Amino acid sequence: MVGETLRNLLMVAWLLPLAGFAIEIFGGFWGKRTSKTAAWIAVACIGTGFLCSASALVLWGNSNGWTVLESDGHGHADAAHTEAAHPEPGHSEAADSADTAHSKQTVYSGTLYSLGKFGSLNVSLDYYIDSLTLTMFTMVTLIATCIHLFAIGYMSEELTEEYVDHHAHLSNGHHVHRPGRFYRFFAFLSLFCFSMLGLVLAGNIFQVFIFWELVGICSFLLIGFYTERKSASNAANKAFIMNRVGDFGFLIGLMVIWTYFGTFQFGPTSNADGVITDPGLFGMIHRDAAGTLLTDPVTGDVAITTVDGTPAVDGAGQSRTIPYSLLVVAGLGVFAGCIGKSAQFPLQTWLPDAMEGPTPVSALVHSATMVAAGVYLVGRFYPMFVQEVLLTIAYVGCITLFVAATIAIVATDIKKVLAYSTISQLGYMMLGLGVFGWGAGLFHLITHAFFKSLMFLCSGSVIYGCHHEQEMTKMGGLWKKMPITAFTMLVGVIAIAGLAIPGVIAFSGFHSKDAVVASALAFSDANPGHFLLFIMPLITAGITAFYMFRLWFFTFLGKPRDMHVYDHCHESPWIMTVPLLVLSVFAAFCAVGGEDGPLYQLITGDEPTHVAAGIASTQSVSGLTLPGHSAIHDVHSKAGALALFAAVSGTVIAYVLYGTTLVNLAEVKRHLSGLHSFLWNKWHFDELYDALFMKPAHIVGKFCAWVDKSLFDEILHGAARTCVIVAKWDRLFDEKLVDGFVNLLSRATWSVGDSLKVVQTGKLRQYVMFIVVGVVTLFAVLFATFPR
Amino acid sequence: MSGHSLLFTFFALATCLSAVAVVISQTVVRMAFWLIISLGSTAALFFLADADFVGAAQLLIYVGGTLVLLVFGVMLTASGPYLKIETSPGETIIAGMIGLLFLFIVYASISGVDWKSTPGDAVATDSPLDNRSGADGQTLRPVGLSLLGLRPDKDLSGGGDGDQPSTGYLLPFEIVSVHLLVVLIGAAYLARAKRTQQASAS
Amino acid sequence: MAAELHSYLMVGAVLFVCGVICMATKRNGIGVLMGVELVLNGANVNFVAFSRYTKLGLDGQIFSLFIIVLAAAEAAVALAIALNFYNNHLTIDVDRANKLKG
Amino acid sequence: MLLAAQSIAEFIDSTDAWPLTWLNGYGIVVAAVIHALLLIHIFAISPFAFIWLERKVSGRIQDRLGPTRVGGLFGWLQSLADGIKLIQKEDLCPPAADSMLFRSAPYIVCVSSFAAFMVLPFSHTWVAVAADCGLFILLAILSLEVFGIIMAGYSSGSKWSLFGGMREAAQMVSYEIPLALCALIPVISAGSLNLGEIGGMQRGWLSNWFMFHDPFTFIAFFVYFVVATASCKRAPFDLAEAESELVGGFHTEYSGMRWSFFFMGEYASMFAVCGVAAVLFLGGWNSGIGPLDDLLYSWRASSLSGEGSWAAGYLANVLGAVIFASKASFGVFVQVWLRWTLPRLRIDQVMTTCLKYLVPISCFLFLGATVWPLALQLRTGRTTWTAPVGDRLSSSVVELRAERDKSDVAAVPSPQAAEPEDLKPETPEAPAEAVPSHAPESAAVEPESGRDSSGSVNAASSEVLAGATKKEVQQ
Repeated sequence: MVGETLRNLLMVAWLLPLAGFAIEIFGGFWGKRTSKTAAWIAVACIGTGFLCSASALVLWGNSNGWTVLESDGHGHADAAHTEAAHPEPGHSEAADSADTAHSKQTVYSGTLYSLGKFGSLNVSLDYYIDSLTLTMFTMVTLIATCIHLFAIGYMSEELTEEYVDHHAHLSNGHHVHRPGRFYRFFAFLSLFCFSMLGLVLAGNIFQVFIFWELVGICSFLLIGFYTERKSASNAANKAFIMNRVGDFGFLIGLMVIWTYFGTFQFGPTSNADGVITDPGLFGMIHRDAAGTLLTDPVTGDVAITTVDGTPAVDGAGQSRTIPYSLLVVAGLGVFAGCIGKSAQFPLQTWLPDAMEGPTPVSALVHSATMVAAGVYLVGRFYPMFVQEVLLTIAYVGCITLFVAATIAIVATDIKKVLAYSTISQLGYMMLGLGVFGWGAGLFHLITHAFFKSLMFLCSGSVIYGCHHEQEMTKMGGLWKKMPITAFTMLVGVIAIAGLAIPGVIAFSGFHSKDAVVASALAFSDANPGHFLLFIMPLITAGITAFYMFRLWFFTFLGKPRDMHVYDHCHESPWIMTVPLLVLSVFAAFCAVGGEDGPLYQLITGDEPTHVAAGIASTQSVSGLTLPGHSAIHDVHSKAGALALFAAVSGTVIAYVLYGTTLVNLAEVKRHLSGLHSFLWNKWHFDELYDALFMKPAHIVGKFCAWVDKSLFDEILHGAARTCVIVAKWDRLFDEKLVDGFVNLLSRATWSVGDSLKVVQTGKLRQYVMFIVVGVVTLFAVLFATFPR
Repeated sequence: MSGHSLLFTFFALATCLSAVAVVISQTVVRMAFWLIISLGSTAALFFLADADFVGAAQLLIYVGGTLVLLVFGVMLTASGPYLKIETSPGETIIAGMIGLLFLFIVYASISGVDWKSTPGDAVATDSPLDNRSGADGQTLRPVGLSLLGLRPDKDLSGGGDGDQPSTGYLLPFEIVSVHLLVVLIGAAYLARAKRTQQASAS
Repeated sequence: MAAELHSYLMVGAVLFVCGVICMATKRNGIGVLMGVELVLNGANVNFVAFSRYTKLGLDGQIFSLFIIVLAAAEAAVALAIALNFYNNHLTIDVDRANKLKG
Repeated sequence: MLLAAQSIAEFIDSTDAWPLTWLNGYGIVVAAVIHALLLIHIFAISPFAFIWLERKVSGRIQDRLGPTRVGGLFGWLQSLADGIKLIQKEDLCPPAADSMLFRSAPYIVCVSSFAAFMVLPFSHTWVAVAADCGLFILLAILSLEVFGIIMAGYSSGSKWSLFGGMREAAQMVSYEIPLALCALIPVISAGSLNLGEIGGMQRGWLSNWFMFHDPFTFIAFFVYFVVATASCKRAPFDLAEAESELVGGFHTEYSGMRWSFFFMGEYASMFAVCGVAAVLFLGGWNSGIGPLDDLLYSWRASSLSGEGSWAAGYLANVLGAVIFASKASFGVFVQVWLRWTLPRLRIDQVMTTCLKYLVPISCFLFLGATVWPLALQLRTGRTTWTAPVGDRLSSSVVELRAERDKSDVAAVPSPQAAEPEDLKPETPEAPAEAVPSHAPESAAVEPESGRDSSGSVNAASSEVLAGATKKEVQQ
């Protein structure tokens, strides 16, 4: 029953934005573009969704007695945790009904609607509800509600019949005049919410893919919202194409999974009697208590298991296996999709360009939710990843976080800074997941969503207040003009920088980044060869603090650099500031308690089985040692201290450089001009891609054009010329010979008729006479010929 | 000379002379007059030839119908009283000569046939229309039956020259009926077309 | 009998020839029509005579009946044509109707 | 045949029982004499009587006496006196006239009117020409009259005459259609165009008259009378000679005897159409009283067979002629009555009446009369209410059967040897192959006989019928 209620609540929360989208996009009946009806419908939909999600969360917690929140402490987490929170994969209502009293059911899965069955492929809309799902639902709907509210204020300029776009120019130099698109914006936002929630709720990997694409489309629509601006439409295209590259890998992964597992579903499938017929993907990969994969004794391939953990056999009696290498390929494929979606190295370049969209879009789509979908999928699909894949994830995240952070140092566009910061933080999450810090990565996902959306909204507020001025070099001293914005922004900056007074107060970023860094430290301790995985995030923690405070100092402190901007600057209306305040509360305190706090416990409530204990190197194929909870806990305080130190250093440096006038910034820039320009040009990634892909494509294209022009065209022209010559001869033949014959005939006919027409006198009486004379002659001839 | 041949001579002469008069007359109405005499006399000849019904039909349709129609035509197309459209004398003479030649040829062919000795005993010794089936001009009933598809005057039961059953003249009768209807409509249309043209023109 | 048949045929011949000459000499369209009537009557006389004096029997009478009926139809149509002709040319002279002259 | 008055001639030639046997072989002469006498004395004088009648009637209608001087109190010699006066008048011919046509036109009118009497029977077998298609010939001859009028109108060289002639032509040609249709309705009931035969069928009580044969003939009588009045160009249809419009119409330019010929022709045709009405609708020479008719017929039969006195037969025929003449004269009287009672129509009204009303009505009546026997048979099993036609046909079938039985006793006919002329039809019981394959269908005769006989019986019965009617006519 609980499962059904949960399912229904989440379905309502999921489908309401779709209904809102339909009403907003098709219900043109409110007609006037100055009406805010669309916005309020969207807010109502997503707000109701938030209430549903929250009540679902509460219901879920009540049903299992909040066992996940019972903090066991990290030291003795293993036994109790694994058993209580992790019954066998493929936990279902029916299977669990007779389960032990201390182990309440926490995972619910099933089918919402079966789309069709093609052979053995069962395509359906499934749901998979566990603690992660519920947390994500609540987070997404909460943030989305805030951002919707904010957007009502931010997008109010669109509430007009004739909107003048100052950034788009016609060929004659005039600005583009177009009708306002207020309702369209909110329709797209609703569609996006629907897609994102569907992705989170999805119960099979194929469904995830569908909503994955839907999210991409919404992103495309929202980035290209100012479609008249060439930069906006280019950015939209870039985002979409970059995602396609990642999705290509995703599709490969899907094919491998389908070929070997024959199902897409995460959870088990049960028939009408409640008997489990299909264990689902997570049930097919079985790990023993030490985290070792069950392998086929003959071939050494990874065995695919049935519901009860024994190796499955196919119809021919052969046991079903999957080669280990293909398991790696499948994992890498799925992760490729995540790279694209979460803007990881090397596909990270689309995200800064995506800042062309309206700022609420940047806040919602490109910081809090959509880009987080990649991280979420890695977390969701965690049981399928083997160690090689995890290592790849870790390194990709490591590279990304460092590269993005360095670029953020020199960026001057306020939104670009935040964009690179987002990439960098996503790198942190990937790193955390890659180094076996499953809970840490997802923990950072949640906290980052709050404080990054807060900061984006703050930047939106600044931009709105400064009349769409985004360059930090023209700001400064805005503290007095917009105090609420400045204050809430400061909360966000402190949160992301990871500053804290240990034991007294710590904002959310401190806890989550701490967890990630601790996982990395544990990992590098266990595998000394991979020390970079700890060094880089540690350094980057300092860089993060540096560029975030640089942003805040640049914007709100100091003297106004551009008096024009300063004079016209003002604080945003309440509809924009209230979401800021709400979010700032969450940004500050959502992670209270750190890894013993409720949020972390909630997230890790349904942690994959093998995570808690870790995997020893002897059990690992590649020889890696994956740290368990206890290992991480051992190094936690050490890592926390190091990270805090780095952050404080970064903060101090930033203050010295930007908060005071002690250092001549131009001098510094001149000294480090090479580095600066390298960073300014974003590590020359765009140039690299240009040289790697665009130029070869151009060269091939030119060659093809040359072949076409000088080879095929010549052949064709020759054929045409031959035809013309032949036709000329043909024409001569036709005109002289055939026509001549026909004309001769007609002339002969004409002359004969001409000579005969004399007989046609046109006189009736003469005709009669002719007849009579003819008859007489005829009879005379007859009589003469046949005499009696 | 029996009464019958006397009458025949009288009416034959009337017929032929009136016909010649038709040719000679210059006025159309006089032509019509002589034509009436000629056709009426022909009807009398039909009566003499025991063809009562044909004679009556000749009177009713030809004399009473067709000729009245012709006179109508004369009156409607006359642009003055006693309209005369003269033919040149040369033409008349040539036509007369050729006509005489034609008559001679026809006479030669008529008299050239030996009606008694033609194969199949073409000339009956007496009228094939014997007493029962309509002698003395009582041919109304046989003609009517023929038009309905019955042939009381023919021996077609198999004793004659063939077994083929006779169908009479039912089909031609129907065809002629439809033909008459078509002519009626067609003539009405022809006479009407001009008026509508004028109406549209004006 | 043969003599009488002969006389009838001669009457028919005279009618026929008169009709033909009438058609050939009359310039009046109605006159031409009358010639046609005479020609048809000549044929009629022959048919009736054959009906009376040969084994042709009733067939001759019925043929002449059909001829009479068709002559009436022909007269009606020809008269309509003549009226149209008169309407177009304001004359009934058939010599004027030479548009088909070669 | 036309003038030979063959029926009378044959009658005289073939009678043996008569005292007049010395006349055998000279029948044609006697017949010619009788014919001439009839034509001159009765038909030619009757118009004079009608002219007198018209003057008297019109006088009475107009509340005056009419002619009173010549010939005593009733002025019955007035017409003769007029005739003498007209003969004396100068015979004028206008210079603009086409004299040949002008002079011959009255003859055409007069001759065609009087020639109609040739086929009109006055009593049983009292007819100049007992033609099988008598009615047809009569209508054909009457239709010739219009020619004379057109000629007169056209050749007078006067516009009044021309107008009158044209009007008359249009009117008469139009009215011929309903006239013929109405005349055909009793013909349908009778199944014959022979006027003598039609008259003979209406013997017996009044209900045997064709006027009372069925509703359609009843209406047809009145329609016929109206149309006949119009075709005689009598008022109210006398547009051809409307003196108020056209002076005198087609006879404006005529005078003297030629003028009177038109009127003699007119009155003759009046009598002719009324005579036709009498024969077709009003029982002809039959009195309408059953016993009296039977008595008269028995006189005729006995005199014919030589058993009774010839005088009785002759008397019977004279009585019949008187009855017929009085019926026809009454018709003429009614026409005269109408002339002085009703106003004249306009010419377009005359044409409208004919083409828009009388022709459709006649067509409807014709159709109804055709369907009537069928409908009646479905309801009652016989094709007529009262009229003798059905009975006559039935009795002829009975006779035929008796005859056939006799011949069956005599010899069994073989199909090959059977001649159609033999009047020996196949028995219905004969094997199917014995029936001639060309057997005509039963449509040839009335349904009574066709109902219970095979096709060959039908053919034979029609033959018998033809023979019987002919016999009767020759009686």
